[in-house]
Amino acid sequence: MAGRDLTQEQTEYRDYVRAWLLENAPPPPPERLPITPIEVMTVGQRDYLQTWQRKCYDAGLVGADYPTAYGGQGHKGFQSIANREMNRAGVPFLINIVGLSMAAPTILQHGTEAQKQKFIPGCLSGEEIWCQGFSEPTAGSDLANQSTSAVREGDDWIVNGHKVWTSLGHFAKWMILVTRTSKDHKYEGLTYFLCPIEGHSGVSVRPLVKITGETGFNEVFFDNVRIPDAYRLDDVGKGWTVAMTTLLSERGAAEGAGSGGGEGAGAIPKLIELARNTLRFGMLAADEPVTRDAIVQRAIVGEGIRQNARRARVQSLCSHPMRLPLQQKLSGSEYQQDNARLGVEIAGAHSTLYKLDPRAPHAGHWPLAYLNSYGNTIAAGTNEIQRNILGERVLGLPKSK
Amino acid sequence: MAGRDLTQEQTEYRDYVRAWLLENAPPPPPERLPITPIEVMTVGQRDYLQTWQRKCYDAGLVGADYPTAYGGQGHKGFQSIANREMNRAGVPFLINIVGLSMAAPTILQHGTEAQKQKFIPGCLSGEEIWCQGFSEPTAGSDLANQSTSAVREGDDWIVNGHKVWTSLGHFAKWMILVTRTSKDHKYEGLTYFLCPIEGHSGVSVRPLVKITGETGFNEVFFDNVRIPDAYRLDDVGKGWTVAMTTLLSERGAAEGAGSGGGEGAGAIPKLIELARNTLRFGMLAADEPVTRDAIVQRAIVGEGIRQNARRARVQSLCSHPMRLPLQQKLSGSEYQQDNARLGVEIAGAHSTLYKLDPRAPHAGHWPLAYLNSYGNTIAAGTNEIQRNILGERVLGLPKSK
Amino acid sequence: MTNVQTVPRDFGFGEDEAMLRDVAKKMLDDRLPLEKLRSLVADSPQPIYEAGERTQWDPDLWSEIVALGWTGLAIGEAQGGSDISLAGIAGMLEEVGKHALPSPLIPTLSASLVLRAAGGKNSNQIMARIAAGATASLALTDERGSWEPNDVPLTGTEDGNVIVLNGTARFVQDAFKADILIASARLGDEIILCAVDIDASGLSLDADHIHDLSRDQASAHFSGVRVEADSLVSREGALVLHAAWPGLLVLVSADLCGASEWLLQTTVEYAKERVQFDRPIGFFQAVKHPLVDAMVEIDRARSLLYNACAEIDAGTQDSERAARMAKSAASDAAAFISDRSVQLHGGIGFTWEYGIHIYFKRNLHNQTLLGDGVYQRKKLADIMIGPIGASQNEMG
Amino acid sequence: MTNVQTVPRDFGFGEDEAMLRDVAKKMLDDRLPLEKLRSLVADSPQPIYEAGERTQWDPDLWSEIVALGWTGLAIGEAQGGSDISLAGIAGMLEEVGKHALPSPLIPTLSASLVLRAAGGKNSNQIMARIAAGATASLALTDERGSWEPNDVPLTGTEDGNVIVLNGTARFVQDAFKADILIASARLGDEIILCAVDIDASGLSLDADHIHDLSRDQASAHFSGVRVEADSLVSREGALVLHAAWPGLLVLVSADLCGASEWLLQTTVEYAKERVQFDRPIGFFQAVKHPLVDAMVEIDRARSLLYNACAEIDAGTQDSERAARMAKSAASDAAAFISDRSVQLHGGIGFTWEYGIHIYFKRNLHNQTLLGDGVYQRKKLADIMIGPIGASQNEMG
Repeated sequence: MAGRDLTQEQTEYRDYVRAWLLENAPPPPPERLPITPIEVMTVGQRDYLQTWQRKCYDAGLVGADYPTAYGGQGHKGFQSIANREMNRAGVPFLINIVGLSMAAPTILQHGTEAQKQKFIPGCLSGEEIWCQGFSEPTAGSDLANQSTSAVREGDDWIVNGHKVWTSLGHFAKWMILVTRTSKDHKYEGLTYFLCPIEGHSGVSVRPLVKITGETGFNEVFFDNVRIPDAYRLDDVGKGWTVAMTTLLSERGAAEGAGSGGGEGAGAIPKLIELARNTLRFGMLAADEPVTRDAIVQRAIVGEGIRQNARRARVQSLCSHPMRLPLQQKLSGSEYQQDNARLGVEIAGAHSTLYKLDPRAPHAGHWPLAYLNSYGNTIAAGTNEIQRNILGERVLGLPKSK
Repeated sequence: MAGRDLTQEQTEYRDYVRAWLLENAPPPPPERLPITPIEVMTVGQRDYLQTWQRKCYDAGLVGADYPTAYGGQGHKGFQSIANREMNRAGVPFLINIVGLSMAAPTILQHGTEAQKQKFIPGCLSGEEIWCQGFSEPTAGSDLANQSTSAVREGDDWIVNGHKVWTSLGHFAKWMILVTRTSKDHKYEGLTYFLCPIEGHSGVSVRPLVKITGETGFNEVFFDNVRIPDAYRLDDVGKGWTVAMTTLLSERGAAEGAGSGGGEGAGAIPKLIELARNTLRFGMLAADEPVTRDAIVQRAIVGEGIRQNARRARVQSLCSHPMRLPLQQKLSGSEYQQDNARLGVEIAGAHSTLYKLDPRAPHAGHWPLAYLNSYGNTIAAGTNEIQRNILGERVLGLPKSK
Repeated sequence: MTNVQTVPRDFGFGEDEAMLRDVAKKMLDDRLPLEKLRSLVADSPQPIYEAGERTQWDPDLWSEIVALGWTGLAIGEAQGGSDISLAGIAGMLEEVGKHALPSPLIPTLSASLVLRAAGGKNSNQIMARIAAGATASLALTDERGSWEPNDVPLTGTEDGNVIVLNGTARFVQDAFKADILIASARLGDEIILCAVDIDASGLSLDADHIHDLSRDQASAHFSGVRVEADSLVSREGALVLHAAWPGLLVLVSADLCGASEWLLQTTVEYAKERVQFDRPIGFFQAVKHPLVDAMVEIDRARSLLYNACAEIDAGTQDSERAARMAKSAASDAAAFISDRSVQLHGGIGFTWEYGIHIYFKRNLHNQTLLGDGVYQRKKLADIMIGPIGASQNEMG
Repeated sequence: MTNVQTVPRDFGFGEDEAMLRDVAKKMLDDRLPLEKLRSLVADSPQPIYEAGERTQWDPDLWSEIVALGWTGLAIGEAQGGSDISLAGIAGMLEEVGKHALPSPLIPTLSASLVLRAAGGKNSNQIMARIAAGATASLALTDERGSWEPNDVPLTGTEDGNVIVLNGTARFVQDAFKADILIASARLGDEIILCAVDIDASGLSLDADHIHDLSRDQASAHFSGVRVEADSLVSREGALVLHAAWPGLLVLVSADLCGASEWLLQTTVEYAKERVQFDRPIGFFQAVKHPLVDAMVEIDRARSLLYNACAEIDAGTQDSERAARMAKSAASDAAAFISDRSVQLHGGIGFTWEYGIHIYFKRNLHNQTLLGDGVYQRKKLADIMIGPIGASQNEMG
């Protein structure tokens, strides 16, 4: 279904990417990879994925539309092609998801020339892994309710506080950090920093364990952490505005600097394969009409989400510029959750088995994917918040807060 | 399933009611009866149903647990038996639903001795049909937002305003009426009256047409309507409290003075009959597994609602006295709506046919029942309000208003 | 529309398509505002629901539509049509749905798609008549209301080079507005398609009494209707209908998407104005979130709709899958917003005066037309998973 | 429990039943508060999910439970049991579910119900052992995880009056806590039920690695296990299992109802305390209404549960229908509140430290055990509508 009415140049690029992905398919991972980057746990996984992203970057599959001055290729409309092809090829995902989908676009829009040159190349190559410092114990969905403080001291800022839900924090060199620089205004009291993490004095990262028993996200404590003012992104008091740029980029308003790969794309074929190899109610699940109906329901939603992304680029078929982009996180995360739940139901008694068990279908994918799916329906603004945002920004209904 | 561990007396009463209903099954109605009392449109329907209620009343099937001083039989635990038997027998419903389920219980709790003697007997016999004056154009769900005013003038009150959603208003002799007697307090500014309707000077009743094209509910306009103070129920400013008694009675907290009959009970057999006589996807709908699953889902909900009513009387299995009673209106109305929607789906192309069409399955029941089902999910506090009430009163969550 | 070409990334929805859609919007906004629609089809329930009369429509408005060439949109230029893409037609039909237009437009376009799939001299002549302003409808459904093209309602017998049709076609859409019926009949072991003029001798219409106020529906009784050779559209009816079917699904889906978007926006506006508990009800998440969920469903349905158009326009193998996905999503999205729009309007949404019910009933009718979501998914399962039983061998 | 009597209007849940339930509540509140449960089964994920060890349970607590006589509740007084109604057992098991008690209680009660349905001298002797404190579990499920009693996992062959069992029984619940297995095997064209001591020669257990932290599950390999005549429970296994099945469904449903009510109340408490946007999140209808919907589902499941108990206690024909309705409703209610409790807790609900996941996983396991909602409804359709094909003749 890919590659429609592309320019000559884009068609050549697509063919190049396809060929490259065929020739350069990575070796099997040393250990089972998680389903998404935010579940990367081990150094082995990290090294493998970092090497892979670097390889894609060198081949021009990442940052294709970014200015060459910041380590990109300076093209137009190439990245979405690369993303699609990486998805189709079913290669591993790009590990630096926070850097690519949040940090880079935000820095590109709000950063100084020096900041763009310093930070963006490492985002794209994956050499410098980024994490996000937005959530706090008392400010989960309520982003503006930040209490982590930053106080000016000469050319530096002194940061104290506590961030949670920090995916990739244990591997991150940098964090996009929202702090409170004034208690007088809820929104205008926020300021946005690019904060060193790895080995930075006063920063301690404590891994949190997920309901699956896996690690992958963290608490980060700031104890008189010193950040040079040169790492402040945009003006003091502009933190809320900058954070909105970040969240809109993440929610897919932009195609981002690169994405794709991972298991998401293949959910339906995987469900069908499961159904063809599982007995349910004395027949193959693939022959059981209620199961068939459920699988097709999932497939229709998935195709609808894919076609939304396509329609989002056809202006004359979009009544409101943010109507489709803002749905992406909501629909995508619930789509994955419902797929996994259905897989668990189809697997029946075998869904009780953990990935360690040799009899677990698809190496234990379904129950694990189901449990992990809540990471995506909760993180980066719960889906309840997503519905508020859509109701208020797109439908124009009064604010619920 | 009926008649479990009854007292000797109750068993005899049940047997008597059964026998009576067998011997006294009413003649076929002169015209098609609506599905519920709030849809009674024509004088023919009214006369037929009023005669039937009178007959049941004279036989002791209505008001069985009410004091003899107010026209009842003075028994204990008889009415629920009569209701169950009337349901089982599939006889017509009792037309004076507002009188039986709202007016009588409220007057019994808040009325003076004189009021009880004057008003309750006519509620029970059905000779005096009641309607409800709670909803206003600007106070649908927001009951406390009443603007219909009552001003004291000597021994009378002068009422001006506009009520909507008044089922049976066009046949009613009396209305339970909530008015505003003070603008200073939202809740304490309300007063509750028993207001004459039929032929009363200044009262005009205008039928509203429903989306089905049927009438059955009304607007009622009050133009300097004079009500004697003797018709005020409970103290001035107690209207909110009295109205709550009314709504709780209606929501089934009490078994009421009598109910039952009508089509509600037989929804599942009717769906199965439809499925056995409808081809769907080249096979009988009754053989189509997705349809079978859907019908059984409905049946489980229906049985669950019935068993809730049973469990509500077993105190040691109820954590909160209002937990089950307050669910009745929410669950019941959505149960009927979902049943009707499923019937429409099963009927397929034939669901396009209106009751006038000889080829319409079940004389056009399903699409008509579906459209009318919104009357019950909207009236007497929309189901959104029901969920607030349950969340706040039973679960103790903070008020949403 | 039948020769394979690459599927355009933008669904083939370009400037011409946008212009057609915008013209349709402006024209229907002017000529059929809600007030007009209500007085036209829902002035009083009595004539329709008690006296059993057919609902009104606006022949003058229809003449303008014909003059604008909408009836020829799906017809080749050689036959006097404008041969626009299905994507363009869908855009126009979304506006038709938004205005709940009572008209024979969709049945006529449906007939055109069948004739176009049939091709040949006879079909071209009939298409030329349609392009010139004749209206048409399909008579393909039997009493069971089966949506399988092979369950034909009529039987044919040959009498020289005349074919004689007998039987009754049910659920014929807007039959009383049609000049020509395209009927399917079994002739021996063939399925044939014939064009029959509505005034042909032996053909009589019997109006259905229906809920939907924005169309008519009828049973068409054929008793010894004689079809001349030049009215025989195809002797390969099964193939033709299979080829045309995705297009038929798309036409109804487009109407559903349009009507559903109207219900969404109308309910959103009401939620901004209606005040309860001292706030506009849209403040409450019990109102806001269902409306968001409805928007999400409608958007997926619209995207699937234009994808289906693009696949059909390109004549790809994927057309049926894409079209059934669109109809399934559009039917379910319509069911949900129809339900929420009555519920969230509260008392007023339940009244006849307020126009919501016109759209509610039009959607309810279109949801079942050509098969509801469950039916489409059953067909999709056969395509995507394989027929029941096909997987047996894979069980290791 | 087998002789038919009238079904009490109060489900037979009287003072004795209430007292048993209250004792269970108090005892488990004292001995297994959430803190204790977490340190017991979820101190660290490493041993279970990486080293593959079995989860811990509390044998001391179990001794107290045995001392309280819970293992003999379903056993007749002649065998030293207390022969309480299933309604009473369900009340106690709701408390067990609310505390996610890791123990062989439900498997042991399940075995008792099967033995009781079998009756006879051998069964009575085994029930006497159970009433005296022996634990048991059922070995009835094959590798496919079929919940049809006739799909037996083992084969038997006769050797004199000894029966030799071979094969592997899968998904044996809390096998590592059981002293006795009640296994089903095919012997010629009979289905037999045998009692096998866990240390019988030729019997070996293989632990499953499972998500649920509050139980163990195993494959039981039978290679030439010799069953003496006095351990043959029944030669009419199909009949016995059919008779016992509704009771087995009820036991799991009661646990589901209890665990789901715990999740509801825990999430409600969190929603009252957790402040976002300057309000407790329970203020927001996006939190409040799903919790209400969960309550409504749980209440219907509970009512269906006690109805099923009453029907089974009275030995009515309606037992299977009532029990499958209860399991379907309880499984679906559990799925919904498990989902909402993690979602509405937000970040913290996704963490290992916060106990929610223990209940989530226990529910997920119980939802599928003996068949999920879809499966129960499939069986119910056969009962209520008739087998597929049975309606053909009714088509006019």
